[in-house]
Amino acid sequence: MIRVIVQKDDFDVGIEAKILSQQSVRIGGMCTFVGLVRDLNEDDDITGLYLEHYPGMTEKQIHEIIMEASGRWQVITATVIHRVGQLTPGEQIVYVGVASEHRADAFDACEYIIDYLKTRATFWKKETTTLGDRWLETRQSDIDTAGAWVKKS
Amino acid sequence: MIRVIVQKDDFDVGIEAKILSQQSVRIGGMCTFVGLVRDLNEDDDITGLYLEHYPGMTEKQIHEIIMEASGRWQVITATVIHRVGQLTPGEQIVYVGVASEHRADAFDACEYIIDYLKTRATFWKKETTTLGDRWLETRQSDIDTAGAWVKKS
Amino acid sequence: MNQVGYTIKVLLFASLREKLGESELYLDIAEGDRDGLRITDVIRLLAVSRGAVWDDTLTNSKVLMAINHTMVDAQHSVSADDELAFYPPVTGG
Amino acid sequence: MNQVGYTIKVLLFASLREKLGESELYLDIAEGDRDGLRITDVIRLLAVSRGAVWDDTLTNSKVLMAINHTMVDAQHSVSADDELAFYPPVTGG
Repeated sequence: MIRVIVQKDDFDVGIEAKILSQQSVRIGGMCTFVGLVRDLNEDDDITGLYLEHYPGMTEKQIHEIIMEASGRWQVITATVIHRVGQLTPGEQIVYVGVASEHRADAFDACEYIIDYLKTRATFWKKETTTLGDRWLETRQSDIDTAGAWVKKS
Repeated sequence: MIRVIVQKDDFDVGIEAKILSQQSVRIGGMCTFVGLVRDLNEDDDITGLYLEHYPGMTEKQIHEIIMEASGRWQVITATVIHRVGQLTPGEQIVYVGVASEHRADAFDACEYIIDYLKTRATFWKKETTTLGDRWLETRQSDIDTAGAWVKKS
Repeated sequence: MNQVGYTIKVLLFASLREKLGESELYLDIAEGDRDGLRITDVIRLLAVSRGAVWDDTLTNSKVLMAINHTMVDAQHSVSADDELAFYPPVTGG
Repeated sequence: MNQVGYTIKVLLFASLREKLGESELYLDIAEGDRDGLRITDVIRLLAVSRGAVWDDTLTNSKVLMAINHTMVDAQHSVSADDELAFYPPVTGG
């Protein structure tokens, strides 16, 4: 089962883990990633982070990324939750959870999904810092990280 | 902060995620792995799994594995919880959580810890199946997976 | 016979939305402009009705485009009732 | 002067514990056996006091050993008050 959710509200990783793991008795391992708002980005003091997305397109893209991962690794269930709106440092931004029979598949699929989500899904972040607001630019390191999966294939 | 716990009781991944993430404002990502009791191991019907460990040595070994991971990747906080005693299919066995500034470090350290935990930490599993009880043997695939980290270094 | 009503829905996101001051608009395409209409033509029509800043902003090589939720390039054709979105490079996750 | 009391704590785990029927025992080492005592010697002493099955079981090449929570091989020396553990290959995680 694939779940893709874009929402303003926070999520509960405990509840999400239960939903992921209870889909099948074949599940042997779950790998999850949670992204958080840091306050040390590029040395300015981040006071907040505003997230915007493209309703409809974003969800479709995340579905596509999960389907790609499911084609490369054994994925029994996968969940992606991405928050939008105003967030403060320490808050959760994104949840990626993958359950599989074997742990290596769960790790690889989970990392693939977050890597591609960062470079392909239509989300935009604006940082509120003590120096003023600014829209973030795509990190070259994120583009390189996602590109590395192509070489691994 | 490093937490290593061996216990009979189940664990709550939601509570563990909060403990992991609230140690530092520098944390940008958390990768967690949860291992579960499957019921399809080698085609027999598993009715239960009994886990035994070597108190004192096991905890020391897990600490060592986490310290090795911390030397290779940036690890801000790490938690390992491993259950012992009688478990039934679908139950959680092991939790590995790693928080870091950057997601690649969190993924690599988390996978390193679970890979080495499977081949080095003094735990033993006995399966109760419809064909009778049997102590499990170390999987060659687990030995190979852990060995692959040496080549990557 | 004339096709009655030929409208493109245009969406703008993030820094483009803030710079151009609109998030969603409906552009009526005159009959003479409908044949072989491409995104580059839509940008030109937006600049005509709204000012040169639209052309300057949307022809920047970093601007990305999607039609009906699928990424395309500026040479892609546009049809009636299409949803055309302009947005900067993504920064989610 | 004699050293009074020279005892090794021996632990057995998992299939070894079940096969040999003991999980924890204290082995007193006679004065004449103390010098240069190795794990191989301890196994021999266990077989003398408890039966040949101990020797057969613990000299299997798959059996692992630890002294005071550190893995060692069968040639490792053993001292008074050491905790010596025998166990099969691990299967945790």
